[in-house]
Amino acid sequence: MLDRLSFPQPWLSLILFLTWQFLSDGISGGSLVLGLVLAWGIPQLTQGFWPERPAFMKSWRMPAYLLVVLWDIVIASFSVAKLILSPRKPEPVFVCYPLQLEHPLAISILASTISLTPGTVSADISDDEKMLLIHALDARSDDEVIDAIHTRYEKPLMEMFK
Amino acid sequence: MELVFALVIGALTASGVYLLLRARTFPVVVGLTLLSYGVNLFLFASGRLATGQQPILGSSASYADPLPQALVLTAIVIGFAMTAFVVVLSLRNLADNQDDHVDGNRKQDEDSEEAKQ
Amino acid sequence: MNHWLTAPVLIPLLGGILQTFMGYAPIALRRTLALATTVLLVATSMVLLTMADDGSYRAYAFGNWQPPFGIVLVLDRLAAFMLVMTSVLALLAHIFSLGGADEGNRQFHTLFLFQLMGLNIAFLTGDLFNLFVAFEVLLIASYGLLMHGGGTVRTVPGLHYVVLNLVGSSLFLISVGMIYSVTGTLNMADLAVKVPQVTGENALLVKAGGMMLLVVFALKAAVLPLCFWLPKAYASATAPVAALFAIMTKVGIYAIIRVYFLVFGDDAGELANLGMDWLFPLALITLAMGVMGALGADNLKSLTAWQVIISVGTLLAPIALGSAESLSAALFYMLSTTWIVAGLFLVADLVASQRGSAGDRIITAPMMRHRTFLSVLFMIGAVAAAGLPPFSGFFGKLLILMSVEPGPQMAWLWGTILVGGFLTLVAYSRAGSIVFWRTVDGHVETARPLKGTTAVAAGAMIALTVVIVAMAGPINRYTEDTAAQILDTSAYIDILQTPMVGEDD
Amino acid sequence: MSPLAEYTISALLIIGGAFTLIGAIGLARLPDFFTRLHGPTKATTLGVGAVMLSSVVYFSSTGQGIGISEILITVFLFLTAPVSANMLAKAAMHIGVKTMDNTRGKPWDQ
Amino acid sequence: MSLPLVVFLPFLVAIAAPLFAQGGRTAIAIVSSIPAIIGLAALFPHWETLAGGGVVHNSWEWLPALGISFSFRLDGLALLFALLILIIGLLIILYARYYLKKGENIGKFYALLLCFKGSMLGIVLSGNLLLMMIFWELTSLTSFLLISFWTHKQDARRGARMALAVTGGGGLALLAGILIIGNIVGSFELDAVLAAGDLIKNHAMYPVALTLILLGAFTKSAQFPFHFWLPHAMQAPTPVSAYLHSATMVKAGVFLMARLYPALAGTEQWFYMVSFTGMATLLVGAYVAMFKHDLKGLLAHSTVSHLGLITLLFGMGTELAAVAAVFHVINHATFKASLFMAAGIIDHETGTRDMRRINGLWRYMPHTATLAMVAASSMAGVPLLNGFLSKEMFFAESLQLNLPGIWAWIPPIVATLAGIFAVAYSARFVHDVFFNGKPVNLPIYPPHEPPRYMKIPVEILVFACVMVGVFPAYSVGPLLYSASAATLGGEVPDYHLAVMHGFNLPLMMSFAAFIGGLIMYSQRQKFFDFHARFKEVDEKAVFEAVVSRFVELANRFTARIENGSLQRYAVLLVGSAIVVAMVPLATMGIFVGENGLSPVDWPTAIAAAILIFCALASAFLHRGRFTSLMFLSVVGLLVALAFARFSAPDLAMTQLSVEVVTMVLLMLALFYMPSWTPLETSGTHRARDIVLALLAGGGMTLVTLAMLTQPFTSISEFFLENSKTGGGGTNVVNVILVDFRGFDTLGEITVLAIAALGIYAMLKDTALTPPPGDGEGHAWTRDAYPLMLKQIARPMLPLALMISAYIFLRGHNLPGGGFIAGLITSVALILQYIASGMVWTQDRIGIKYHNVIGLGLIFATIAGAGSFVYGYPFLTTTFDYITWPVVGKFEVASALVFDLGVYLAVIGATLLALVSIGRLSPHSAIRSPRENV
Amino acid sequence: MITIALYASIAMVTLAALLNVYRLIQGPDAPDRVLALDTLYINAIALIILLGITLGTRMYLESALLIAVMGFVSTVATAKYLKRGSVIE
Repeated sequence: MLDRLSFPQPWLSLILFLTWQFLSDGISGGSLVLGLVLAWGIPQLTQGFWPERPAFMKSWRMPAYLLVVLWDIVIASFSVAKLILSPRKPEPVFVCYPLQLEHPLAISILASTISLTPGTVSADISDDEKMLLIHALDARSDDEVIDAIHTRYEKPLMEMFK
Repeated sequence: MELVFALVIGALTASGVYLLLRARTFPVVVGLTLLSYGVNLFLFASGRLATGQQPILGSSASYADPLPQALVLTAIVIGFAMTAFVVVLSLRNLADNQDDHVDGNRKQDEDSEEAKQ
Repeated sequence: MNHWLTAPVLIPLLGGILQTFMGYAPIALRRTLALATTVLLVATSMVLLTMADDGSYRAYAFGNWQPPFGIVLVLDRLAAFMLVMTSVLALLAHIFSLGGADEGNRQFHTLFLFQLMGLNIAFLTGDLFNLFVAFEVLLIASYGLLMHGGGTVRTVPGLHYVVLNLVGSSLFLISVGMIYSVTGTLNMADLAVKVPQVTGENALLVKAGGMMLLVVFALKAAVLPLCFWLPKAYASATAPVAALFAIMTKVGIYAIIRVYFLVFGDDAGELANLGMDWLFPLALITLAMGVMGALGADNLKSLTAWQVIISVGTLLAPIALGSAESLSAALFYMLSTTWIVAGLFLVADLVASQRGSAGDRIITAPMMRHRTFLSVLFMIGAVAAAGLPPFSGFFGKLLILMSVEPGPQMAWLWGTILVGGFLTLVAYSRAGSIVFWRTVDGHVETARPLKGTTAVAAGAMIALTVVIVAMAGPINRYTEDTAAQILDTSAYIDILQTPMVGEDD
Repeated sequence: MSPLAEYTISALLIIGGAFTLIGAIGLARLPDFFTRLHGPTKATTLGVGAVMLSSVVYFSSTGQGIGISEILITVFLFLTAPVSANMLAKAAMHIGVKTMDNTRGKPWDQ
Repeated sequence: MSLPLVVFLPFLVAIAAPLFAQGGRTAIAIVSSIPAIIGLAALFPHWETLAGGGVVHNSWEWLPALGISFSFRLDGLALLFALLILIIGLLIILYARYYLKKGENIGKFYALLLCFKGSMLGIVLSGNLLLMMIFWELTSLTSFLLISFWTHKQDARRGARMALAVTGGGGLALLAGILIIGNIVGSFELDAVLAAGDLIKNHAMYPVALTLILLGAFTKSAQFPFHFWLPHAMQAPTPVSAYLHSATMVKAGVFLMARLYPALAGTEQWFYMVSFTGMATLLVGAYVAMFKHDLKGLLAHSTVSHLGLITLLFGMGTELAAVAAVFHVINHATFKASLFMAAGIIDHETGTRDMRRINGLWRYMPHTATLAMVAASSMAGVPLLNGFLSKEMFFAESLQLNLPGIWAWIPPIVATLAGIFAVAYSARFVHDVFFNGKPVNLPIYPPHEPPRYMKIPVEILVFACVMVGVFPAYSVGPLLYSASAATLGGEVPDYHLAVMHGFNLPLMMSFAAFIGGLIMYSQRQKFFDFHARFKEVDEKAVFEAVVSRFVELANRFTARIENGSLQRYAVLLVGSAIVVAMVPLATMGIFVGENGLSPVDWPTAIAAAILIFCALASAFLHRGRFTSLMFLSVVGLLVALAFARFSAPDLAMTQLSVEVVTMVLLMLALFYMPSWTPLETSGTHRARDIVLALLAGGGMTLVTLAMLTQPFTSISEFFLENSKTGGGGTNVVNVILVDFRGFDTLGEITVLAIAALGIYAMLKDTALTPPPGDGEGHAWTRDAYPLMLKQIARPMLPLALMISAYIFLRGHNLPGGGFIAGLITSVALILQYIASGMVWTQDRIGIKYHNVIGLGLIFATIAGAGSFVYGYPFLTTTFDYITWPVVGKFEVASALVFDLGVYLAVIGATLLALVSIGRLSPHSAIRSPRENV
Repeated sequence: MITIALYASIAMVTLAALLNVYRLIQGPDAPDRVLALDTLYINAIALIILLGITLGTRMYLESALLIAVMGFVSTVATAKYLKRGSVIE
């Protein structure tokens, strides 16, 4: 299994290497060497667990997407907080969201994003991976939710996973 | 604080003992787990309570007693092994007796005894 | 430092690890290696015995840490005695298991060796918490061994055994906590130094802990009212396992001797002779209960299992009295009864294999094939177990009877042991005459021919009782020395001054 | 410690505590399972994130280095909270927990 | 060393004898006679010494601690008995040669007979009481086997067990008695004991010892009320009966009384106990013998009666009586052995022993009849035969007793009465069997004389009867004298052995007995009718019933106590712990130590309140299992927090990881189990359990409170000081685990490994059917591996591996270590199993967990054993700081290798355990050819 | 000031934990309880971090990290148990 001196998942290796530098207090020769070893070894060990390699075609778009999501999380939290604290009863709705994304990882990322952002939780993904069931805490209509998600999250993701 | 801690241990022990005396395997397992929590806390407490004095040299001015901590760590691991075993044993009991009573399938026994007479 | 002391621990450990790797190796190879391990163990324990017989304490400090800080193994006469007793028994039980009892799953030898490792640690350790760990090692292995062999009969007894022992483990930890919380130490020698100085409320704490520890040991030793898990569990275990289990109760007794004579001995101040006044009557009641059970037993294995309880009672009564003579007598009897009981378990299994569906139940069945051989073995075992001459049980009991000082205790002890012996004799003669003599016409279809290995192992196990008689003089001399050594706690305490490697230079 | 750091830390602590509490209030108060699901996934996650951040600032300002562990914790939380929510929602739909009366749409059959 | 030879030779030959069984009956009989012949030859040279009142000793040390030595001692008494045993034994061997049929297991028979003979010789020749005791019990055992020789006969088995129970049990009493004697005297050597008669008799324990010893003697020699075993021992082959009941087994009891006569006799207790027992036995045996239709039954009861007579004589306590007793031992042995053999011949030739059928044999076997009639006459006490002589002496002695008033009449009357019965049953034996019409319905008809040689033993014995009867002084005089001297301890009274002592009262009594007996016999039908009114008690049935009743009682008692209820056992265990701890704790009460209580901080108190609440909730809501589990989970979490709160980061982490794995484990198990616990314990039981629980909890609270507030010092200072310098790490807990107390850790991972292997083994062939849906009736979903979970779980694996590497590496200096790291890795892998299933994950892991476990243990062991090379003890760690280019300075510690072992063992064990359970699931189609697990 | 904020924060988180426990008891359904437990895990993370800040030590951060990982696995396993029965199959 450890027959290749390669990095089967360079992105993962990079992430691991960087994280290791943070984990070990301060960058030193030792942490660099160890980080390298881990960045090489762990993907070698775990590559079997990634049967289809994620097709990060445009990975540089990721940070921007993450920032958007982060901002939305903050906003989401405030809005949910408001709702929780207000005496008004929420008007929840189950929304069936038609997926255009195809890659399972992309779908998962989208679903996660939905869960973390304003008033929506992705409750289920259909067996054929074409539909997403979303529970919105307080929404006026289905379409509003679908549109918002599509424009804000699914499109960037689609671009990334082309 | 000591009283609070003592009450916690007492509650864990009491609950553990009560569950231990139930007639089905599952509560007994849960009881054993609770009991072992209580016991671990107790053993831990035998080194007395200390706040912010983790026995990592250099991280604090004085240190909590490290020995009970090491003992408890060993006890936790051993307790885990034992719990795992007893859980599996209760599964085996279920498989063999079609019942999760701690004494096996009591009804069956009675039937066979009647048959004997 | 004498590395021999680690041999009884490391040999089975390495053997067990080897077996873990060899799950799919040919069974012949695994058997050979496993047996080699056990043989080696017998050899080393003999070496240790000769070593220990000079009467000195040898300490082995793991990690080269001065006791009481590190864990020490301590070899003295008592430990060596237990080692030899165990390894000889284990060897024969192991040989017996090669007759087919080790088949069924691939873990038998692994568990067997690990169990020996646990036992040996328990006998050698000089640290209270390490004793707990040793108990756990030998218990968990025994749980696995008990469940070995498939079928549904052992599940419920196994469950009871496991659950009760888990509670016992919890109690052990609580006791350790109580004792540590006052004395601040875990090393037994150090405890022997510190416990006598404990006073006031602290003494009460240690006392409560010590008493609970006694409950734990009594559970392992199967003293009434904590003995009821034993008969069914032992009777349902496969024969070599049951034979090995003959040691298990002795571990409890060993622990009582070790801890209570050393830490709570005569010199322990406020805590002197803790719990011994409880132990004596309980031991006698245990004996009586065992006799009742033996009389009512409906198969040979449970008869033997109750014999285990009888011997526990017989052993603990003199131990509770605590004189050098009674200790020595108890040790002598322990050797004898352990081996005999193990042998009886093996014989019961052979009998069961010859009688088809009747098994070892005490009922009429067609005549078995190897009746003469088996009945002779059973007879010898029964005579020895009931404590009749000319076999070792008689001498053990005789020593015990003679070791008591005149007084009410003597009356109780003599009465119980003698009447108990008489009733045991009745039980054995009834069982034996029904099983071996009361036959009906017909043939047992499923009788397997006796295998050489099993026959030899069972025969040798039973024959040990004759060996004990033949060597009664030296053995008795050894147990007397052992008792003297146990009672001289100050020598044990000296292990705290054992020099570490590199200190002298 | 600079006053700025002190203010930041205090603010973050308060925010963190407040959001955690609000999440819990939501969990306690909201009428059905699916609405309650929103509390922890958002408010609590953010609350813990804020506490985490304060910890980062605190330890870096006391000169004990940048704590990457906190970041790692946050990453983990953000990674896992949606999955937990998803799994729980699936479980709830499977069991068929009651939804509040004014819920539009229907959960799927499991 | 001739005495041990005499004793042990039979045993040696017994081992060899079965080998000659192939050679036929003659061969084995010849071989079996060797020990007796050699024995006689070996004893003969000592006669000179003994006749002069001397004693022969042969001894060497055996078990000085027990006071047992191989000490053999020959004096007149021993010689007398040894001769009886050897000579009659020889005759029996010859007799048995013809008695046993061809197909029988003659090897076993002769071997047992020889063992028995050796044991008997051992009893009489032992010079040490404990040694004698050993042989004593050996006779019980060997006789047990001899009586049950025909094991297929139920009566034989029962008779044998009864004999063993009574004589073996009596033996134990005897043992106790002997031990007391030994205690009083300070030695078990016979010489010392015999010399210490006064010391013994004046000792406070004398009555106890006497009672116990007599119990042994009485059971062995079948004294009333222990006589019942003897007639049933008749189920043995006749040679055995002849041997056991004439010269040996039963005589052992008599021998004991004779042997210890100087040490014990002569007191009031002795007199009353022995003589009254003897008297009762004498009468009862004689009475019953009269009414037995079984030939051997009659003889057996007559044996009982004669033993009573001998006992009575010993009990009288006069010296002359003792002489008479010894004399009667000889006489009884000769005539009874010959009678038994004759009975055996009759049985052999007619096929029955029922005297109602055997009649008129005179016509068929006159030779045998003559012999039997002479012997029977001796038994009846007919003059000119040896039985008459000793009986006369007995009658004479019965008149000499100094009993007050009317009591003085009792012994002579009893004696005469017994004489009447003796004459009657002897007459019956003779008349019924040999005359009295024709045989009725014999199984073998017509009977004829037995083989020539079968009669020789009888002839010899009958000849002896006559010789002694006519020439007592010349035939047995010297032997009797020497034996009596030995019995009495030197002083022999004047006595005169003669056929006639003139017309005196004893002769009158004999005469009366003779006439009375004949009358009684002629009127026997009336007596039979009278006797028939009483229901015959079958002692065997009674014994059997008593034993079965006892067994049943024991069984019921055991079943009641050991009722197979874990709840009962657990209550006992917990209860015991509470009871023993209660005593000191009650003294202590609520105690707050010197350190006092520290202030409470509210968040901790609230957390504690939650913990307490959840613990109680999980107990009281335990019937809903899932809910209970949730509360348990909270408790686990809060315990971890408590560890963190009170300065134990390592523990917090360990507790957390273990808790999660436990939770998964419990859930795995719960899948197969009912989701609700039925309410089946009764209210009182629950109340009892609650009380116990509260006591346990309360006790623990008290202890904890006292403990936490008491000051203490511990050995831990050492660890804190040496952790860095000696162990090379700043995380003291970790250094303790891998260094100071590394051996504990080795044991701990072994436990883990064993548990996993045991679990694996236990589940190998277990089949469980899971419920089709959950407790509320929802069927399980089809969706086994949700997409999101799958997708998120996969990137978590490398991340988790890195974290575990981090935790592992820092463990020596900061919280962490191999154990926690191992659990993190395990949990990460478990997540893969949960998310993607067994097959998928297993295919990707591709290593056997067994090997991981083994590897872990190997690493730990090797790390420990490395120090051997340098001569340091096991588990001595070493560490050093190394500077490499680029890497810089870093620490290398052997403890890290040890920790790596821990890491691997934990992973292997945890996963093996969980996967073994997971494999039970019907969905997991993991049946790949090379099994990974 | 930090001290006050710290106490306030701890108080709020503790209160939150209490509310979670309320939900845990109240139910009404199993998923509610699991959700409450999951939230409790997250609260525990916060509590440990706060403890670390109070004590001024980073020794406990890894415990928090562990809760994040372990709590998730526990929740997932429980949820899977609820809907699928067998956790590992």
